[in-house]
Amino acid sequence: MIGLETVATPAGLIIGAICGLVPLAAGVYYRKIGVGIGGFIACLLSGFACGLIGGLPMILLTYAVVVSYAYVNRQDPFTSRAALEDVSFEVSRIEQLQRAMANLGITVRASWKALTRNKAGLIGFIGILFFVLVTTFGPLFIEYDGAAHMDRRTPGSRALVAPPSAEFPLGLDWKGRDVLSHMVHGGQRLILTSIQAGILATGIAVILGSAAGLLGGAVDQAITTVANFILTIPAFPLLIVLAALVEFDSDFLLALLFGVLNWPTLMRAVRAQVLSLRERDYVQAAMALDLGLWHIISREVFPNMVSYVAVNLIFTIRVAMYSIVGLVFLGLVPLREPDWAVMIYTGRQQGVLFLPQAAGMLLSPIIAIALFQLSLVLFSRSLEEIFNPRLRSGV
Amino acid sequence: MSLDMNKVVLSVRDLSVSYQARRGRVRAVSRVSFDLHAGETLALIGESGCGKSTLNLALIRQLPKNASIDSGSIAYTYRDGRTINLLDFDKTAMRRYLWSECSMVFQGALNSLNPVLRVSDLVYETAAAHGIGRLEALTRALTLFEQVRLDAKRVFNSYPHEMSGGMRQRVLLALSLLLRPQIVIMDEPTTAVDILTQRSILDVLKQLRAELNFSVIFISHDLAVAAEIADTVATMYAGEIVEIGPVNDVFYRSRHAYTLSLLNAAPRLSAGAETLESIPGSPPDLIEPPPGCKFHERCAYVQPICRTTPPPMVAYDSGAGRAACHETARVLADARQKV
Amino acid sequence: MTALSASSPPAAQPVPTLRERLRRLRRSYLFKVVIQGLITILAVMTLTFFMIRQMPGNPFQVRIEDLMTRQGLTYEEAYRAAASIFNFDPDRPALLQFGDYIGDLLQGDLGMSITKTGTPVAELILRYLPWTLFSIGLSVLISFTLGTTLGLSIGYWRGSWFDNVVTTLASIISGIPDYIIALLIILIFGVQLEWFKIGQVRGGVDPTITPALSLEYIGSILQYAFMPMLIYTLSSIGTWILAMKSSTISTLGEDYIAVAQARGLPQRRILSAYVGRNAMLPLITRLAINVGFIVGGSVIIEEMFQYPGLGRNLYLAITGRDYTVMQGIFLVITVAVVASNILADLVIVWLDPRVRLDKGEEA
Amino acid sequence: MVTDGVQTMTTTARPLVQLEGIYRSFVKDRQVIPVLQDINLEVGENEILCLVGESGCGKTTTGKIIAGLLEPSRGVMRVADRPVGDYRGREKALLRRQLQIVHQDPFASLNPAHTIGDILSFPLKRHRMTEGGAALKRRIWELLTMVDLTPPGDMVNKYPHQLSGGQRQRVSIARALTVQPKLIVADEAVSMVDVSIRITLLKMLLRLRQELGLTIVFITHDLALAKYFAWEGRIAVMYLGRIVEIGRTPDVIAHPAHPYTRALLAAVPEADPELTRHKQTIALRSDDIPRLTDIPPGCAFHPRCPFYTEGTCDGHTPHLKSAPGRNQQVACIPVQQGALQGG
Repeated sequence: MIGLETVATPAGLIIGAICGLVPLAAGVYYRKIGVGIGGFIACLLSGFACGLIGGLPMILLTYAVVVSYAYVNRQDPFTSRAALEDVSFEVSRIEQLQRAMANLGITVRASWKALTRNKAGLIGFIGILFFVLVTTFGPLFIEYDGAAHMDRRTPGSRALVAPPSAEFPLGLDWKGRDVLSHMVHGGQRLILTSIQAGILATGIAVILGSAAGLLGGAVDQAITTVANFILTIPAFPLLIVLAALVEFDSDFLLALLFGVLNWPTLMRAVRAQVLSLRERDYVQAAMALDLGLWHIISREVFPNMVSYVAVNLIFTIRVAMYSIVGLVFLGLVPLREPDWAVMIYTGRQQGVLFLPQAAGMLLSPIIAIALFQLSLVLFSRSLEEIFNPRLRSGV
Repeated sequence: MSLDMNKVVLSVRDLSVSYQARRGRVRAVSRVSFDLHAGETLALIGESGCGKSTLNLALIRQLPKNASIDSGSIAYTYRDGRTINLLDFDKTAMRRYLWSECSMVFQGALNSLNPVLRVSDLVYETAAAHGIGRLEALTRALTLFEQVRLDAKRVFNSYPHEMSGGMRQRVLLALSLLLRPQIVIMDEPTTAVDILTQRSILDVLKQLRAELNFSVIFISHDLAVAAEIADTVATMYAGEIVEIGPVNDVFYRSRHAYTLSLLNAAPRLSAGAETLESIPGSPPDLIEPPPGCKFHERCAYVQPICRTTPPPMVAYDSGAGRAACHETARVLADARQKV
Repeated sequence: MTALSASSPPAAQPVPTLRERLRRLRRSYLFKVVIQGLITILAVMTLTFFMIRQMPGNPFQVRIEDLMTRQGLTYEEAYRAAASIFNFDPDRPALLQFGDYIGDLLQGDLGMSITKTGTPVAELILRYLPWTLFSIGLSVLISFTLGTTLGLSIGYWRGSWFDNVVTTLASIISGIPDYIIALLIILIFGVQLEWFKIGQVRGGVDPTITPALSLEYIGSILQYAFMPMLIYTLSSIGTWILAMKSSTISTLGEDYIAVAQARGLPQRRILSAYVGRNAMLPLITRLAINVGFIVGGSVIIEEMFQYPGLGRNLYLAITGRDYTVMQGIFLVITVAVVASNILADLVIVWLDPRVRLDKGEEA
Repeated sequence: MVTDGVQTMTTTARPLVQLEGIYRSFVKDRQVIPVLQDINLEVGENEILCLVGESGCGKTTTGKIIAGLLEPSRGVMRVADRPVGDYRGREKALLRRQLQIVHQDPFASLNPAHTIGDILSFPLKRHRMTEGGAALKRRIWELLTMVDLTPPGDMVNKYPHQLSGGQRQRVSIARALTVQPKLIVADEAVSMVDVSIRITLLKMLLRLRQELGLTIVFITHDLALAKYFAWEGRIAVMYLGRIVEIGRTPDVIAHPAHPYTRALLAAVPEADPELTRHKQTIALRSDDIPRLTDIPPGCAFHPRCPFYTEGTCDGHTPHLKSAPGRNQQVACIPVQQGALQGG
């Protein structure tokens, strides 16, 4: 989780810049300078945001994209129409690596194409990107305004809270603090915790679902029984009770708890998918060819489930955010500022819900959460296209 | 086989259908013309993707939204002698025409019946939609079920899932004749069923045709079934009818290279050891069809002219049959030699 | 086997033996499902019972401290006083407490509320339940009916402008949490535009009106329930629309639709008996799951509008550590979920002749 | 229940696979469905054996058992004279690979997520059939050429959805060939491809049999196709989980002995108008196939059989035996007693 929790640092900027040199050089070498510069910027930004953890994969991806452009027109002896005697099957290691890179790049480009083809998905992607960028890079530019400002009270008014103004674009909150700064600083943790919770729930569901589907018998029986049991207990009230039971000093614990309670629905779906995939002819053929259980899971079954799982991951992240904000809203987890959910909670607690001038303070986090959730929904539309091999291969 | 050659029930002229695909416009049916006489059974044979299903849907105007009829006419003659062009019909008129004048038997017997309705519901709702009373519908249905050799009373109150594939197919056959249409279109009615079931359906069909005297358009990829029940056979290739004629002419005196090649690729049970030849290559892309004869890339009789000029439809034997092939003479000679 | 055949020769006994009847009963679907449901309910009760008692902030200790500080009692005195108020002995092992609880439960006794001294839990639940049943039941009905109707029509006429508008709206609505919708409505329409008075939307009914079967009283109930119901409906209708649309589209691809059209059936018949009925089938199970979800999720909405239903009182019980009330409400919700699942199965059997309850008998 | 009266028809070649008293049942909705009952079968090396029958007769289950994808509930399967259960370790793994299957549906038999190159390289890599990248490519090239997918270089990077049905079946066959099998079960392998392409595929299978010494078990419901493909081999006709007739193809086709085989052959339409219209059909006493859960006692075909003899057919279960005046074996008591001539 180190990578996820790192905030943008100047050191990261240097790492990113160094990383970016690789695709830049490749771009110059393959005469695809525009793409090279794009790769440089991408590496710079992600290195800036997450240090090495963001920089290294970005080198790989952007370098692969640059290479794939150059590779398409390359004459490959294997794909030519030559006769058997004329074909040289010998390839060097470097060439193999290059080809792997090119394949990766083609996949990335195809995914990008699939993303841009679906307008709703693209809007969702841009929305997510917006929130990620604002909450990651925003804190560098906008200082956190944490102390109460009695001096900002407008003459004649009883409360400190104020509607948007030129100086404070989103207004002031009940302590007279800048809402914009809270918005910028208060989203990252909520988003990251939701993503963690979603990944945990999805991970548990996929592992248990695959196990139940592939192993069958007693394992299947046990997992299904537990799942049905959890499904019967209403998730949110149970989460409330557990929230009282567990002292949430760490976000990860909250995410884990959510994961433990929210895997059954997806598990059942994954199990059904595995069961149907297991009967497919190509899986039967793989069994006859004795390709091994691991091959069957990882190469035959899983690739055909990816889009389904990805869409469900997005859905689970949404539900996680719903639950986490809900818990904060009811005041059931320790409150830590700055946080979007805490803004809503305190807004309501301080009785400013019905003050018209408090709109900026309350509406900002509400609209932010609504928009982020909406972006997730829209983005999940694209995922199906991105992971579908039919559409992916159509570069 | 006594055909009333004077009465043409359905006359299709220059019918072209295309639909929009991702890559471009697919010309699924192009310039198809044929006549269907009263009491005649016309078999349309061809491989998958040759346009026979699209043609079928065009004949009942049930094409999907992305498809359109580009040109041509479909003239239908009522029992009273009135003739209309189906393409002029609006939705209501078309609804009234369907099933009462022209009904259908589809391929998938299980999926052709609504799983949540009883057979009796199907009968009553079909009758109601065309203004026939319940009692009348009941008597007609029970008679028809008897005729297709079903346990009429039991079947009448059954749900589709309670019947076997063969029974369902016979129910559909009976249902298609409920309103006494002049034409029944059958789309691969025996493809998904077993051999003995296919036999019983074919027998029932022959018997019903003799008793009720309706016309049949029989769509199939199975040459053997066509040979058994058709009066007239039309071969379709790449959206066109390339040969049409009396069944014996098409089977014994083929005039189109494609028809002959198809026949040469079909194994015969009674023939002992035989040498079969299949057609090389695969059907052409209907978005950008090849110039000239669409079959020339796979044809064993190909000549330079085939690559450039589409062959015209030429009638033989005073209009009994037609074929569109530049090499009719050589094909015919080979076909005669084979017999 | 020999013993059995000796004791009951088939010809001599036309009346089925007790054993035979029991076997039939054991095979019957309802019996099986009810037993499974009871086991599930028992398991949930067990889990919640012990979990709840692990929660920090024991109400007993709180009351003792309270009594000690307020009334100046000694610990022993306060302890005894509290024990007599709460009507339970905290020193008794949890396992025995659980045994007592289950024993009482079988006699229909849910125990006494801890914080609302002297009130039986059953009475409290009977007080809360109608509000929740009314508001959630009606909203689920409305959103399901409206959602499936809309979904059916946009699925049938897909690609039209109507489809595009409804689909876009539905995806937006379905993507936003219910309490966010509630807050948005309050803030935008209540506070900013002042279309309605926010002070009014608290509680279940205008307290000044005497409860009677009068128009005024019912009107007031409807007025107070309007906001929560609007939010339940809005937050779930999008999902129904989208689910029904996709189900409709896949149903439209079935052969029997094409056959129905070829049979010249009128459009309304095709829409209802063919597309609608078949597309609805997969949604019924989802509806059952949804009931449980909404009852659980109503906590925030009821708390927000101070609506006196189960959700809000569950929240109050949890924060006030009222063990018995919590336990009682969990029981009610679990029973509701189990019952709605059984109901969904029955409805499916009624709608889909292919599904039989006693699966062992048919091939 | 392997009865002592069973004789298995010996093939001329050395037997590769022997099935002895194989039973197989499935459980569905707590009901036991007996799919195979007492199957005795020998497949010789380099032989063509054709299993024909209608849907639900157990031909696919038999194929899966031969391919090692299903375990029999009862009975012994021998490969090269050793029971399959005796194979251990490396031998077992090798045996696993020697029996391969090609499925019916060209759209379902290839994983849509992998390219053709991937599909062929997985088994080659896993079983170290080739050494190094160059050899791997050479082998893929060879395999694709072997199944007439040319030019091979164009094929490797394609996804299954970019190929036609016939091409996909070729890939399936090439995939089965990667592990150098001795036997291939072709389960309705050509029934879903177009008429014009079927014969090419069958010819290719026959050629591969010649070149590689393959044994082919061909499963089909199409008798004409079975006749064409297995003219040099044998045909086994199955009905409701049993083999009712087995023998050399020309014998079974030209002189069918079992009433069921006769009915089947008589029912098949021919692509010859005069012939097919004057064909003598056999009227069955019932059109409905009994359910597998409700198989009639005695000969399973007796409720439909036009030559039904009361007392004999419904009382005794017939076993495969040679019949007087016949070259093939048949499971029909009247035929075995010489009562039914002709056919």
